[in-house]
Amino acid sequence: MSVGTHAIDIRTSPHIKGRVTTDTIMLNVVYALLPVTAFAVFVFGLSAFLLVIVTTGTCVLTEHVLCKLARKPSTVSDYSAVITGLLLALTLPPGFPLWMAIVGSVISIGLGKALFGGLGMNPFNPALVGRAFLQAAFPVAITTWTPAFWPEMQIWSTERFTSIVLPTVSLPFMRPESVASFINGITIDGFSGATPLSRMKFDHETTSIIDLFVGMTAGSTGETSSALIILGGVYLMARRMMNWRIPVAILGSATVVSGIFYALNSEIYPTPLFVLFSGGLMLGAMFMASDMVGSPTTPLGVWIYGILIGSVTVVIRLKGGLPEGTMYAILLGNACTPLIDNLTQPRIFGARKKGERK
Amino acid sequence: MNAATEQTLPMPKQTSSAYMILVMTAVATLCGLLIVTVYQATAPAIARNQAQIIEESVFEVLPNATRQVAFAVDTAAGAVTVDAEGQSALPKVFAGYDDSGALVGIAIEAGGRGYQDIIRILYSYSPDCGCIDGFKVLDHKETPGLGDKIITDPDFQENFAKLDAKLDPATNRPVNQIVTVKHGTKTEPWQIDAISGATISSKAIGRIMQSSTDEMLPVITAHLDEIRKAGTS
Amino acid sequence: MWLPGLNSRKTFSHGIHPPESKELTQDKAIRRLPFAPHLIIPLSQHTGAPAKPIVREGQEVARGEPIAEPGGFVSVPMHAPVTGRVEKIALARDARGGMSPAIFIEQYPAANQEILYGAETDIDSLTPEELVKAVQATGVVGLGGAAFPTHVKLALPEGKSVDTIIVNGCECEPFLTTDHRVMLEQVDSIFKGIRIVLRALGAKQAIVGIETNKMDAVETMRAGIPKGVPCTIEAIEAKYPQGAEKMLTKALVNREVPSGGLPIDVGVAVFNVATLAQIGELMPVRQGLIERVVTVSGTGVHNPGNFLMAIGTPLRFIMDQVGFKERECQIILGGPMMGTSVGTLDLPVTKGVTGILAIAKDHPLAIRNGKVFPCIKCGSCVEACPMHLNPSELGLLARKQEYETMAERYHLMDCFECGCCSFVCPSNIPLVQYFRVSKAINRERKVPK
Amino acid sequence: MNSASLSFIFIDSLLINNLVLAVFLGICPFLGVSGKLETATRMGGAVIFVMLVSSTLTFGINRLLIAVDAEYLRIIAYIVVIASTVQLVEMFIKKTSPALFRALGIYLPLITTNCAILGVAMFQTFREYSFIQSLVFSIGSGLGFALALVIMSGIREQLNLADVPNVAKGTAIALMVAGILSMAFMGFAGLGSN
Amino acid sequence: MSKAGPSQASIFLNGLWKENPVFVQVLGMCPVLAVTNSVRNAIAMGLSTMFVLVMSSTLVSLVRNIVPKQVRIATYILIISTFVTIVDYVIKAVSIPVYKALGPFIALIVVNCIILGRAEAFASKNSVYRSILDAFGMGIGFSFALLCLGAVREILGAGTFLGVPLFGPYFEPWIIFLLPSGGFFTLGAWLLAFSLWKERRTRKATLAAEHAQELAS
Repeated sequence: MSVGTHAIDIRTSPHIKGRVTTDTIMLNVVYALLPVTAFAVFVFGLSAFLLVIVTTGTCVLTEHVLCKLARKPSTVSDYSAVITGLLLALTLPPGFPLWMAIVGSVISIGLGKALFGGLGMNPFNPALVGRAFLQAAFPVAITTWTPAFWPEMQIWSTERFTSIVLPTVSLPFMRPESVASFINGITIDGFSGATPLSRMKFDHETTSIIDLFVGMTAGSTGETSSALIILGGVYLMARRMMNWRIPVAILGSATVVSGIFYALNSEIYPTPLFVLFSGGLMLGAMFMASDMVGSPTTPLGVWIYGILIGSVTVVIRLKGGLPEGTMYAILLGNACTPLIDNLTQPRIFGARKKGERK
Repeated sequence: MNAATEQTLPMPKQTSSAYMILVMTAVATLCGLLIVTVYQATAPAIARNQAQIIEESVFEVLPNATRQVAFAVDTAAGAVTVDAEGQSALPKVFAGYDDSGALVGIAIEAGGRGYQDIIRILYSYSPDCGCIDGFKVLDHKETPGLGDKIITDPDFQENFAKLDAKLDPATNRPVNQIVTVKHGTKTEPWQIDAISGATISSKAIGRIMQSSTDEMLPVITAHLDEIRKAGTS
Repeated sequence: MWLPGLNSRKTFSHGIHPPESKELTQDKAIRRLPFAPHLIIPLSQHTGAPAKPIVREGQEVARGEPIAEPGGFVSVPMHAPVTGRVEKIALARDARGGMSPAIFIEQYPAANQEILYGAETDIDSLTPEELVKAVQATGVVGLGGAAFPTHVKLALPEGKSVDTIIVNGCECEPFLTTDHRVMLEQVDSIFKGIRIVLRALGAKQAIVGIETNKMDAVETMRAGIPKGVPCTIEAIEAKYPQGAEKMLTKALVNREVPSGGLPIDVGVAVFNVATLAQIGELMPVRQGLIERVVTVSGTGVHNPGNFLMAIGTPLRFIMDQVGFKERECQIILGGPMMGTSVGTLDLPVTKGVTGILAIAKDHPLAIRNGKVFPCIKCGSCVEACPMHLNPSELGLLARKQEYETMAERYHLMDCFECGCCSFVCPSNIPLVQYFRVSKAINRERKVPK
Repeated sequence: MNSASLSFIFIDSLLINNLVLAVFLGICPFLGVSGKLETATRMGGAVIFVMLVSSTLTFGINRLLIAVDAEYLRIIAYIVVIASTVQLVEMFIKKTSPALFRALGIYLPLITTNCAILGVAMFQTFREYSFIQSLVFSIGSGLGFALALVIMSGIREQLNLADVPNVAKGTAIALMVAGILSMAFMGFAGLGSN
Repeated sequence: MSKAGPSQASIFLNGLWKENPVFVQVLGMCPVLAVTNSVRNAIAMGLSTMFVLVMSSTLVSLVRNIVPKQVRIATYILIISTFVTIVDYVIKAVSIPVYKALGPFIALIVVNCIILGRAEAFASKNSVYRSILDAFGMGIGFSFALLCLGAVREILGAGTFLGVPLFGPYFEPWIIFLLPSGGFFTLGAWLLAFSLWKERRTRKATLAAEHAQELAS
């Protein structure tokens, strides 16, 4: 819009601008994710580290290549691809085959974002599109969990940093067993650390809230430690780079709905605290549902969106066939965002109230 | 249909309604003729196919049987009647007999909710050992590669080689409820060892079997003599 | 967030808190700037019809002498700001980048610049109609920046009435401190002005709204309320755009000016403090408006301050006086949020100029030719827009040239270009600029019908 | 005979096996009428209504055909019933409620070629639902169709403002969105099974 | 119709490629998506549709001069549903598993817009021979599209083609392609590929035209 050609610059008002820019927001989200990522590498070892590197790298590379193919300037520098890559890694199980992670990253960026026109245009959270694709495509691999601090909760053992969980290195387009067929004497079946949610769902075993809060459990790479996720979320909220209403609405409604279930039958249903701190709810609420692009822009709409996600998550967890529903709930929330936005357009200043005549 | 389409079309004067009715009748007659012909021509093949499918399944779960008879089980009235024509709307069981006419086992059809949709199964019950000794999934929509392991997983099939379903002679109810347990934790003969990673579908099978045995077995056991007799007649 | 009960300070909802940058000048008392050797008095310094010159080229004029008469009802006369000679009546560059007619006056350096025009009047003896005429004769317009002829506001349209006068002492734009200084230094004139306006409109009370970042002004004004003037001073939250008529009305009397309407539709008239100070000062002596207080500030000047200067003083002269750093700068007439950026220093100060800002390119808030990112629908603009519009959606629509949808479904025409959305937008999207263009296109499209 | 519970049939047809997103019925109107939210809402309403009426009628027709042993006429009978239902519904609404007619009118003829209507009739016959079950099934399916249609139209309205690459514009991007929606609905699988 | 109509070959090829009912006209989406999770089902559906298409086109063309305008559509629907019923029974007689896999979608051939569309747009105005040619073209085009989808979905989704394993025992199938969402994605991807190919061709053509123009000038 600037038409400045003189020594003195001219443009139209306003002439000053807030200092927060999109790339700084994105960069700060990356910062907020770092503690979670670091903890994940500490808990799950080398496999988790490789997973993070591979997804992030692939996402950035895909974004760059697709921009070039579309003959547009590369948008890698806005860090949004980095976030997508990180989030994707954090939602996958540690020890997930790397080739599948690459597939997921390409889907995330290609299908989830570039196809809609890039940053800001995607109706769905790209990382979750990739995640959902992988969940549907490779249901076995994505539900094969590695126990925390393997082997067997030895926190200070270095084994996990020097060796790799086998599925990680399965041959491209092949099942993890393929590796065993090439290297004699290796068996795969060693790990089957069930997540707190699947233990709850299928065996009605609860996990201690402390373990859940700190992250001493099996689960997706980055979802285990609620404490660090909350830390990252609070950092973003404090810097006003996240709409605090979304996590509050999601976690609040999840607490209320699971509280109702718990009150109805405390034998079958877990406590609201368990629901809050287990699985991907915390990570989803803080970092994925609150993704600005896929969430409503209106203040009222944001509450509706959050409550929708929170309650659908709990209903899927407690009444559905799957142990976890956060991903589906958020995708559903994303899908409903345009409708919510449409229905909750704010009443403009000075608009006549209903029934009021001029 | 006539009425339906005429509404939307303008009525030019030149065509008389008699002519239109004539044409429609002619076309309809032609169509009716075609359909009836095809129906007649294919009816035997279809009946054969359908019978074959049931028979094949029954013989699959009762490998020693050479002959089968269908029964309709009325659980409410506690009655079992021969239903060779398949006319009854009641749940069906198929008794299998060997060449000598001795009862080999009873194949029972059951169904219930799986992960994605209804799962329909056929399992065989051996009254002699009071156990389930055969199992086949007839119809399902479980996730390929995951839930459909209930068909492909040999370890899971192994559960049904001899699954305890004894009835308490006093109450005529199953002594132990069939139940699916976590993979690798099966300790009792009435437990089904779940497939690792496909717990949802495994549990569904357990639930279907449990409710079916609960309902059907007491009635069947009560009428075992009639069923045995049908084999020799 | 505004929570009723928790936050008792009066305000409106939404809006932004840009860094105020007022510390540069707020403590500097008003100083008179020397008269420039050459002055340019544009004939259209106000909203409405341009004034008509009543002097010839070469004619000598005395300070305060009328040199142009109103071109209609919505128009005001011009007065000679200095004693000197009319050089020419010709086209001069204006702030919008075009050319418009102006009277060029050469100052007599030897003259003592005394104001010889005017007459003492007992204002209380005038009827409201006479007051309107008298106010028009002073040439006073809205000095807060709008430059809307004040007397028009005093002439009540048929069927409307005003019960409350709102006096705008907010000065919510960053950098500007003229109103602040006026409130500290010209309390008596302000109250004189308030009395005149109250009488002209027959209003029952006046409320002065002053932002909390000027508590000294609140104190001074409170202490200065003369007996018999039904006036209260309210401290209201320092927030941009608190000084917008509609926002201020909402904050002080909790009335919402209807969409497309004026404050008078809810029985309110809004006047800027500086305007009232001028009315209070000029009316009793029946003189014309020839000078005003202007904040000269910004990181591009050596000696920022608040200066009383003759209308028509060229910017170049002012910059010489305060010391222009000659760095790469942006020169803004008015505040940084809604002011006009100018490309030349050969422009005069007009009646509506509240400030002259030179913002150096390296100022942390200056707009760099930064990258424009796509809208990430963060909703910051929605939470900033004081009119409760949805700038995000409007911006997306503007990109796709859906101008009619913008106006029909998203109330484009209610946007008053306060700039909040552009200010907060992290993606650097020039939203206000989009809207300005869209409005213009919609107006053009409507004309042929 | 089918013993499925009514709540299961409802949840199943509405969410788990959503008519459009899992069973692929009514794809044409789903892609064709989902451009605008308002149109989609009205189309959804019209479909729910017609589905309910036609499903009731076809249930009766099927009973009749079975009684007279003429099941081979089922397809012909169903399509005739549906076509006339739509016509009758149109006339009926026109007479009784001009407002409703204005809202639904132009969508009614389109519904004749909506395979969802015939599909629901065929499915309820296939699964041997009872009358009440058929009723619940048709309501669930209709709502499911409307839900998918309305969500889809919301997204597509938003996509009009996005920079979708030219090659993907139109049907291709709509199919991709439908695919993602279909993935999202997979989360409902097994709902209410425990 | 006019005697100087399109040549027979072009009538046939039209449906196969240029006016492909699925990729170009985007018609009959429901069966295209629903029954293409295996090549076998895709072929069965393609053949069934083609049979109904050819037979009904033939009959429609035969009676085109007898049937009055007012009952045209009604007659066509009658004819089409007759042949659909026939297909229904024939498939049931041939193979119950195929019948179960296609399920109600056999009946839904009735409302496949391609069939009524061709009957109305072509067969009702053309000679029997030309109508058959057209129907075959469209039918093969439709089957081809189904096969395209079925092949991708079965190869990726199960690692097999017509049930024959392709990649050895360790292949990890992409199960999503057997699921509904995979159907949407595959069709979307095919459409995308088609329009990419078209775009490239038009770009080449315009480049060539510009080049020719430059040479000429």
